[in-house]
Amino acid sequence: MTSTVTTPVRRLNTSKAMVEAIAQEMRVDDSVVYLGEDVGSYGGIFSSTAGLLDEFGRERVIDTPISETAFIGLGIGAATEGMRPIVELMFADFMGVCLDQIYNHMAKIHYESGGNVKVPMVLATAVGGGYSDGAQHSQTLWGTFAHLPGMKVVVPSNPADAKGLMTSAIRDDSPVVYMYHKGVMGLPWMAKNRRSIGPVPEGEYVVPIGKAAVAAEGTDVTVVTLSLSVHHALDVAEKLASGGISVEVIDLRTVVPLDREAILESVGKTGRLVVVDEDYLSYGLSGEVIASVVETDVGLLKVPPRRVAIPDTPIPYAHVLEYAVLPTAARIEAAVREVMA
Amino acid sequence: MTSTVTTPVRRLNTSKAMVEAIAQEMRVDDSVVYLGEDVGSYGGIFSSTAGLLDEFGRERVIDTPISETAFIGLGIGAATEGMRPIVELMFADFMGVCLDQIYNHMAKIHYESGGNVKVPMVLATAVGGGYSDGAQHSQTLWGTFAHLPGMKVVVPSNPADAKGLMTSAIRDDSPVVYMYHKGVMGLPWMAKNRRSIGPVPEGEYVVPIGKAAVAAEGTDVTVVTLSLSVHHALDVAEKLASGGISVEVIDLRTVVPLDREAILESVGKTGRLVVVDEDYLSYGLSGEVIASVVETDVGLLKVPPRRVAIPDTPIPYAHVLEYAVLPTAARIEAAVREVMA
Amino acid sequence: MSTSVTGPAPGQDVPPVPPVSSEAAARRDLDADTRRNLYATMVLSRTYELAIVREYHADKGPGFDIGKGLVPGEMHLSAGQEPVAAGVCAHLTKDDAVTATHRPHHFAIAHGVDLERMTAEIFGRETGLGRGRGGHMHLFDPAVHFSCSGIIAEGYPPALGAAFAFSRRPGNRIAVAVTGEGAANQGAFHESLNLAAVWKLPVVFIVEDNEWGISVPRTASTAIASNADRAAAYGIPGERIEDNDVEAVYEAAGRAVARARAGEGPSLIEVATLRMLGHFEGDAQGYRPELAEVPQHDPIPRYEARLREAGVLDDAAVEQIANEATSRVEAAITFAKESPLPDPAEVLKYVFAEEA
Amino acid sequence: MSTSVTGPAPGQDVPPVPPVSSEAAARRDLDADTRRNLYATMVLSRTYELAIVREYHADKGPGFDIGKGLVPGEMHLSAGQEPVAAGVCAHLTKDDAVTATHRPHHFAIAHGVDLERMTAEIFGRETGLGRGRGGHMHLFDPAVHFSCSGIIAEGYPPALGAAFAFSRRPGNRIAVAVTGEGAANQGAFHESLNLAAVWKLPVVFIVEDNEWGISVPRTASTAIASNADRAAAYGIPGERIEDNDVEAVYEAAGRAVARARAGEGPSLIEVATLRMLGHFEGDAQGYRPELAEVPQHDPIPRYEARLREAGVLDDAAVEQIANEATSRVEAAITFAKESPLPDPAEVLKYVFAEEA
Ligand SMILES: Cc1ncc(C[n+]2csc(CCOP(=O)(O)OP(=O)(O)O)c2C)c(N)n1
Ligand SMILES: Cc1ncc(C[n+]2csc(CCOP(=O)(O)OP(=O)(O)O)c2C)c(N)n1
Ligand SMILES: [Mg+2]
Ligand SMILES: [Mg+2]
Repeated sequence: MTSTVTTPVRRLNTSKAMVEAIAQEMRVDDSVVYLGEDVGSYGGIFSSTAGLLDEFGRERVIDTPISETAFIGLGIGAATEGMRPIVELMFADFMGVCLDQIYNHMAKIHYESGGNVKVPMVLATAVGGGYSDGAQHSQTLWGTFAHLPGMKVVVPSNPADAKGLMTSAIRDDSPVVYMYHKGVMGLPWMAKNRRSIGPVPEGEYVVPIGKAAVAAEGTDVTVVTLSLSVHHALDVAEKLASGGISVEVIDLRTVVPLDREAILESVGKTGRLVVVDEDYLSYGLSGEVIASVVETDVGLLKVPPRRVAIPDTPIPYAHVLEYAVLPTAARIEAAVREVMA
Repeated sequence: MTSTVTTPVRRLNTSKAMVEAIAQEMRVDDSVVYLGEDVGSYGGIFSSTAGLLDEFGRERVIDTPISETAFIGLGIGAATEGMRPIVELMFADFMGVCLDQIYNHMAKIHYESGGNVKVPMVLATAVGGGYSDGAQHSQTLWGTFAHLPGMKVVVPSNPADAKGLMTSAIRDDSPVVYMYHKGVMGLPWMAKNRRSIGPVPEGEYVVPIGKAAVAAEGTDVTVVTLSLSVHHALDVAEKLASGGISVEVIDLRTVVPLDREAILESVGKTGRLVVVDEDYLSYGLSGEVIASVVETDVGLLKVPPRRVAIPDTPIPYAHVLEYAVLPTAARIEAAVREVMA
Repeated sequence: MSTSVTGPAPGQDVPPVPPVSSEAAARRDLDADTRRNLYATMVLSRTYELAIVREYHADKGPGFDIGKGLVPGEMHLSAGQEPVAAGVCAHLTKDDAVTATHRPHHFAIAHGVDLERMTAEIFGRETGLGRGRGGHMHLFDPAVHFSCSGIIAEGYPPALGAAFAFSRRPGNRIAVAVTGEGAANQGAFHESLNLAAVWKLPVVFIVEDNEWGISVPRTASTAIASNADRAAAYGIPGERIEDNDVEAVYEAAGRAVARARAGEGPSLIEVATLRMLGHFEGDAQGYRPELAEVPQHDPIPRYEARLREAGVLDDAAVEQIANEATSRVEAAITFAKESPLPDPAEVLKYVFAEEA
Repeated sequence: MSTSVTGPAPGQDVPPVPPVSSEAAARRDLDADTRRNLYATMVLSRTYELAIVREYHADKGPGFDIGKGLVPGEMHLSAGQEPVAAGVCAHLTKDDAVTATHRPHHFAIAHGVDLERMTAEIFGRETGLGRGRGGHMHLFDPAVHFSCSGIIAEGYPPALGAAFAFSRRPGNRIAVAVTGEGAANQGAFHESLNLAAVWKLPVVFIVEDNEWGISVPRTASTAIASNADRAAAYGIPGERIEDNDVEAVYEAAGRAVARARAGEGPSLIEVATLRMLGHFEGDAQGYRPELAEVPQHDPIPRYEARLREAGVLDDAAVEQIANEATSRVEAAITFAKESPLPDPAEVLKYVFAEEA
């Protein structure tokens, strides 16, 4: 992608980029610690902390018991006392055992205290399916987190954003849920799109929370998406470009706060909208994006928008079934063709 | 409302209507039990079980320890073994301590078992604010439950529906989340709209799950809403009728499965849509309703739809603040006038 | 006591409170100042709550509408449980953290939360601790590291975090976490005790056993007679104080606080206490067979009598303490009532921290 | 044992397993049939898992792609932990319920889950227990009341429900709930033990202590050395079995099952066992210092040697058991492989129960 002859930009996979941001912040701020299950010698089940233990030691990279309510709550208490903990929930699917700390405490304390108490904490969590991990280990659930007020929610799709959003998340004075898709981490043991490895700026690198990116410019149809689905959408955009359909891909990058302007700007240009969401279809992100468009201007859309999402089923285990519910490139392409028809 | 001269229809408040359905089902099916905190001698904090202990005894109306994960899970296990438990989560706000049992177990077992295991259980829970109970005791959260697949979600707004939907919920072979708004129960110790007392059919009475009701017919604008907000919407409809605006009020009654046809039928007639939702604005019910309309036909709406919902803040305690975020009649009226302008 | 308390390890920073065995404590009286302070804290808390009762019910009518009046919403009062808060908080400074429950006033007062701003919060005013956004179950006073929560047992985990932060800084600050006996059957209780024990965090866990979780008696919710016996499940000391005895609480808390300050880890203390009022105001307590006897177990007159007998209090002292309490409480209520309401136009503020 | 086991109350329906003291048990051998069956169950389970390892890794390459092949996804194997399942399930009939964990095969096999349909499920086939929708962490066989779950400790609460339902019907059916030692620090563990104890539900709680929760050793997660000591927190019997000893498990489970069937309530048994493989397949276990010694602690050859010495097994018997296991396992795998894949067009089925 972008590289110059003289100083080639390093290419990292997403997990290394994420870890780089954490390490940089830990070096300059010793109130940053990383807590979670298997984040120490294992380096994170999805390599979210690989190498951190070696550099920072057991006082700052800390394996916890399997007690999510206790250790997320611990992160909250430490944050209100001035630390900047990063706490990992191994899979977002496990939110059910600890959601109270997350949504009734982490997310509400600042408001309930009238702004007098801050909770500068990052809740890092792995999301997504595609490798037959079944109904309890494949969910993205960003719609659930985003619906509940008081936490920012960021969802990087590529290495550079993973680094830049992690830097922002750690520095933010509000709680930030940082959701990394296993399929974008670039893990050696999982199928991956080539986009999970990419150029990552050296040194301090910040991607602002709340700003979407135009991942591909286009004029005919807007695909609004996020996380791993960005990769698929870009694949589709490349494919269809040769067939004369110009697809603009908006990578939301942040779910809360939602960059509605970026969506409107693109749809204002194309008049056609496909929302691609690896979360459940109903009562979630795809509906919100569509509503945000029409409540601004009911004339923006020339044709009915299409949603490509998990069709309100638990995520099935068998590969053939799972790929029937995931937002695959094939489903995205079909939706784009439908709005172009 | 509807009553004949010869046999006057009794008028009950919503809590009595709900209890009547439970009692009727308990009489005919001894696998129906009611479990929860303070459901025995207290009769339910919001009178969801008043009188049941006296009739059915401690073996069937059972106070639990404050261990929601354990006793909701117990309900699940009992349901898979052929019982039809009704389990009460005292406030929906407490979902955070037990959501795993609800969304990863209750809701997914049937699917994961390929249809071989049924979970015929009712999760009854109180929702809603308006009486200064603060950020952890005033939420409706139906958007969260509805987003997660595998559970039906019903939300009665009046006594008759409370009875009919409870009957259906108990008899349903799938898990049903039954959300009763404290403000529709007709409690003597809480402000209430007159609509929380109304005619309730005697004997067996079934309201089908999945069917919305036209609570008021109108031709100019459709207000899609549910639960306590139906009362406010009807108040607004009555008020505006004299001013020449004809408001159709759709009471969703069921959130999962959503009766999209009823919405489309009404909007097809009026071309104007206001969604009134006491849940949080973003990533929830209001977006879903709007998206459902435009993804069917982008020309149905003549003007941008409006949403009256909690504006993505935790629910504040002070009365003046709480009523600034609640979907009050005043806010509904303003929204209706806006789409009519 | 189920487990004996180990003394501070040699060479460690030993805190001022000397670890005394409970037998020794039983033999000798506390000093008069400490006893007077314990009494005065209890009186202040009680005075406060009686004023809240008065204000709360002043304008709920006709009938009782929970959402009406200057103080709307649920109101959980701690009258009768003052010995727990007074005895525990006597060992704390304002640098120590306390996480309390839905029934928070006695701990807030004993720990020195700003009475005016707390009252303003309860009255939903802009001058309140939470600018009217929190309410009585959500009181946050960062000046004394106080917080509380309406979700039972979920106040335990954040206390671990305060302790975790403290343990990485100079000083030997500690955190105190409070729940009721009903809440001790919630998962967060177990997870918190285990985690604090594994990491030897400086936390003192308090269980207020008032025998009721709303309408459910302890025997219907808890498999064993004493939550102190649960301490053994985490290898930490556990003590149960019977009879709502403020001095016994003081002694036990002294040991637990000393242990925490010495870096030896958490302890668990359960206190048999008394919920004198309903679960919340408006609760008719029809479920409560012993209701008629409740007033005679009021710990404050009982303690007063004991201190009079011991010569620590006389009429003048009692009156002075009562008067001071009344004037502080009424000043706080006046402050609250005279404070401005929050501006509804600012309702969207404080969802997120303002950017620096 | 932390708590002595009380015998069945007089006049109650006494189950076939006699409650024997552990000393008595130690003195006398189990009968040969029981021992042979315990061994055979362990061998069947191990044979099954070795075949799964073979099939799982057969087509993950080049390299290792977890999502590839006939058996994709996470694969948690129980090799080394067979003594727990064999010893416990020997006391159950197919009318008793078992709720297992993310590491479920040994319990599924010992409890008599349909091997062919379980295998078909693991292969994601329409003939599978869940028609390919569940996978290896979500095996439901209602014929033998078996289920499992991938969320640790969350299998405990549904076991209470099965026990609750059973306790209201004729017969003395029970439920067995399983977790690992890591999961014993999750809130659901605590809530479930307390609730089962308060309601005297017929449940036997099993903790498999394989010393690891993925990469975290027991000492870093658990404040005490034996989870059996946590039973006292609920007033129920707790026993810890050392050394992965299938017969000791059998004896202890016999007592606990008898107690449950007699209506005396739950018990807790922790077994010191061995995770012979990685947490899941593909786990290189770099964190595990004792890795090299693991194979020599394999409980199956050890038990085989003991039974040979006792004259219960000889070459012929061992061979016969091995052959039977192999043929059942290979038949199941063949059944799975030859079964049709689910139809993607039916992916929306089974979200809700079909209407009657
Ligand atoms: C998780 C959760 N479940 C239920 C409730 C409702 N609730 C509030 S207080 C209470 C009783 C608490 O009893 P206990 O812990 O003994 O405290 P007490 O009220 O006696 O001080 C209950 C059930 C809650 N707030 N949070
Ligand atoms: C609530 C929850 N947290 C974390 C996980 C991830 N996880 C799966 S297995 C496991 C380790 C479990 O250890 P243990 O209970 O000892 O069982 P073992 O794997 O050793 O059999 C973890 C952390 C999970 N599945 N559920
Ligand atoms: Mg209590
Ligand atoms: Mg383990």
